[in-house]
Amino acid sequence: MSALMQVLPYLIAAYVFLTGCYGLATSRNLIHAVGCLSVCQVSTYILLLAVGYRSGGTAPVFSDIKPGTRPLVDPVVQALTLTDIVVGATVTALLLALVLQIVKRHGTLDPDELRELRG
Amino acid sequence: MSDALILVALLLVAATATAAVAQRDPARQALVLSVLGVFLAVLFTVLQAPDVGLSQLAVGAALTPLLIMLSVRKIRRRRRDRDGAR
Amino acid sequence: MSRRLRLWLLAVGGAGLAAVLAAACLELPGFGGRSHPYGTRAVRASLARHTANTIASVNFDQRAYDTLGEMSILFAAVLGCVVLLRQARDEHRERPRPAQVARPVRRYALLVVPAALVCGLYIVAHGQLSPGGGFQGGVVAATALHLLYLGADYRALERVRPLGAFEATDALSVCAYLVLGLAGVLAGTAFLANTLLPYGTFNTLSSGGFVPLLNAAVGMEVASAVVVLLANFLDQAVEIVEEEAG
Amino acid sequence: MHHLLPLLVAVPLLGAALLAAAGRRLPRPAAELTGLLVCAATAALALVLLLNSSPPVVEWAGGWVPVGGESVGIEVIGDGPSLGMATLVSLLTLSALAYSWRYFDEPPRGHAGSFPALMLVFQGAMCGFALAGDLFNAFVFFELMSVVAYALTGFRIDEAKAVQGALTFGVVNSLGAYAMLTGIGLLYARTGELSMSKIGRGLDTAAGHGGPDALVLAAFVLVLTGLLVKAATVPFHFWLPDAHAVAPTPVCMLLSGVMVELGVYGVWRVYGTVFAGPGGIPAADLTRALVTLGVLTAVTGAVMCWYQRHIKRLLAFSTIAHTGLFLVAVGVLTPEGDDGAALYILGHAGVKAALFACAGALLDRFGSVDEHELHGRARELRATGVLFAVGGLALAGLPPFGTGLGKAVSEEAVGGPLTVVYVLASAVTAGAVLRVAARVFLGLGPPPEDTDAYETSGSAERPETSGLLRRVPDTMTTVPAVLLAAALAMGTVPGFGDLVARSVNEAGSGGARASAAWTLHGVLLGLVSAALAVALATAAVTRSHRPSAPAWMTPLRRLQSGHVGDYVAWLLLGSTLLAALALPGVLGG
Repeated sequence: MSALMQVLPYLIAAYVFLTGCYGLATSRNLIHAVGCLSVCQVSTYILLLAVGYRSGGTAPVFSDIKPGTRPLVDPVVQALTLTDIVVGATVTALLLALVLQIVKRHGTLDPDELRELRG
Repeated sequence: MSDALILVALLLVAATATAAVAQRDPARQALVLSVLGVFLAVLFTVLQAPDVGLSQLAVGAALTPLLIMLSVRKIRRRRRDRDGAR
Repeated sequence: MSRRLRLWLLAVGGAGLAAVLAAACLELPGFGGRSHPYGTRAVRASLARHTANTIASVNFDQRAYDTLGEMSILFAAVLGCVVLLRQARDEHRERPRPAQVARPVRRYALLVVPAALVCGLYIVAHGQLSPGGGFQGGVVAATALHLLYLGADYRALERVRPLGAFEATDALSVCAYLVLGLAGVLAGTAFLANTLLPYGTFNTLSSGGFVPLLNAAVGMEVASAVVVLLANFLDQAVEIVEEEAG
Repeated sequence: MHHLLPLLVAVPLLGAALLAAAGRRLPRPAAELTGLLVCAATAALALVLLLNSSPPVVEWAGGWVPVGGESVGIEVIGDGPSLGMATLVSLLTLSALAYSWRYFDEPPRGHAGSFPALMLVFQGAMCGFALAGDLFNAFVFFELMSVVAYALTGFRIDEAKAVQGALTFGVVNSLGAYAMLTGIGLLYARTGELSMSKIGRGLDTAAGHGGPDALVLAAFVLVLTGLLVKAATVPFHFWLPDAHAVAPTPVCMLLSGVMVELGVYGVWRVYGTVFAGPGGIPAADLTRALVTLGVLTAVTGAVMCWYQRHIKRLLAFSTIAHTGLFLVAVGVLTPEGDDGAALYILGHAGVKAALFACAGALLDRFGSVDEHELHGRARELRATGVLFAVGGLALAGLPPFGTGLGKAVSEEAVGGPLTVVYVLASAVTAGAVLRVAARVFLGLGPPPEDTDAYETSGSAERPETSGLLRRVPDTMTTVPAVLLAAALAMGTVPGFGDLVARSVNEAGSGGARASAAWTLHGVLLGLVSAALAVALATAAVTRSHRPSAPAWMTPLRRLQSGHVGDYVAWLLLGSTLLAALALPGVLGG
């Protein structure tokens, strides 16, 4: 395996996180911002699964392979990522619900135009 | 072989994630996020995580974009009602 | 704060964090490494309890307490969305007009809905054997139901979707999960201990002790939670209308 | 006994699920009564477990007791601090529920049970976080408490400010949580473990004799970013005033009284278990990071607090200032510091919740929480006024309140010039509270004039009850009175301080023992703070013109812009700052 491939998945996870943050900070539309937040979260999936990967490994599901015959990838990170995905979807739903109420009460989606709380 | 697949999937994910951030229109962003969900599902499958791939497909490619689309629709309808009333 | 200043802050903060993250990535054990102590133990524990899908074993047996938290997150978010998307003081509901749907679309949807529902149930039921489980199957089943919106119209969907029943199911599945967990405490072992039922034959539907039961509870919870969630957003998009601002 | 630990999470969740299931049929009093009973039962259980927590117990969820030192299960910790936090959470939730007894206007139609249900989930989540001995489990409960808190903050969807504050809260805290998860991923990559103690040992083994490297630093920064966002440390603090000022009052009591403090507790727990070893972050670096950020937080919070007119926002900033003080006490890494922080957190929870409760009474009686608008209008609310003023004095650390004891022990622990920060921060925040008390409840001084400053006013707020109250119900004065009495008891009951100190030191601090009792020094400093607070309030009230913020304040105020993009940028900058502060140890190692 090339030296680049040894770190590339991690670097991509970091890149995705920072890209999401950039989008979040510069967003002009709150729905877009919520989308960017879910991009940030994608980076955690990539990182976790990359950490648990094993070259030449297979999924630890024994319905069609015999235990002990093949190297296995780490099942724990997969379980963590599953949890993470559900968390992400629920947070997105809740934040979108809040965005809908913001539009109703403030009449705008642009964070630059929300001027109720400051100072 | 599998390394090459992983590499391709990773690059696709990175590119789509960038596109999802760069696409400032929420409705289109929802579509890009949906594509991102599919690529992630592919990546997870080649990383030997079919469980995660499946749920990413269900949640990331379908549910989340659907919620975003519904929110966009609500807001558009609201604007239309407002404009119509004026 | 001005846009320029924010960009500067972002650039400094982002660059710093990027440097920290990049340095950390270089120190990480190489991608595809062999050492996964927890993972190896988890596989052993899963096999000892006759659960073919190790991920299901981690989710519903070894780290079932995490899954309780995750379920509660979903439950709380649904409750939160119901509260946040309730009809406000200055809103009313408008019945949507019956929609005309092209016949091919209708036929396609009516064909796909049952198939997708069965598919979802299958994924739930085989959670401890093959990839899939309560989460994935639940989401598939719930999303499938909403194809009806495409195929028929919103009213048809509302008829097959008694929201109160789904909300109650959502809450009761959480109860079921908790009661299964408390059974362990009452039996004198630990909370969420998977020691009360026989572990069954490896690679069959009833293997794994509590795993299929917890998996089913999560499946029901996720399915009804997603239905309620989508219903609330659909209500906003279709039915709830603000009164004209005075 | 230790098998009962997870019940602190399970019982409230079960209550919440039952309430949600029956919510459509249940009449409102029944739903609220159920909520109260479940909450009280959990509180009783927490108290019983707390009294049996010496020596500390550990429970493995799922019965996965370690075999040969290794387990696949989740560790649940039942020691003094964790159960103490769980008890505090439960008692405060109980008082918040009692305060809100039949008090909100319309519960969502057909969902009478949803408010108590959400409060119960919140309680369960905070207990779960306090008890977590597994890093990923801590993340799960961290998210659970955040998710409930967003929903509760935005509960009053008719309020423009409420939904905006809730969204800001949601975005910033979620981002912090993802940073924390990234850190957990890095730690898992290095050690292959999730239990905090095993990660700590794994880091030490991996480091050998080399000390920490960039990975440890990054993991430390990311995990702490998540926790410090929760603890509202400068520059991660911006979400807090926006959220706490707009949340319903009973929710504010919990957010300010205990949720923010759980962030500080998390820092203490994670550092002590994961990063304290030779492979972690050296003590000097942690002290530098936490003391710097803590002092910055205390000063910013105090200054911003002084120049607020929105009473709930003022209280929110005072929470920020006090969190900074807790962080400094934890940061000096001495047993005395831990004891001081623990006592201070306990006392502060009672006092701050009582102050928010009084502010809520103002809101529901007058439909305003604006210091200027309410000038002299609340003379009739004598009981509330007295409670508010007493709360202000307690906030200053007046002996013999529990806050005073905590402050005295912390000051003893940090010593030197940092004592000045304690005295000033508590005096300024308390001075602001007393100034409000004098103006609003006594009508002292000339009415302040409005200027078009860059600020949030608290006028024209919608009361949380259906319509304005004619008189303040008894629950809304009893609850703050009981809370203040509890804060007083913490400082006066002999041996309480030592009890807390013993249970804190048993859990951490490497077995060292310290005593926590009143000293002459501490009493004097407490009196100085209280006197200073009274003097500041008097000066502010008697000055003829409005104490408009000086010019140097304007930039500081403008930072608090309410713009979520700004806050995200600050979050990134904050984690960079944290990395820079902790860097020397890594370079030296």
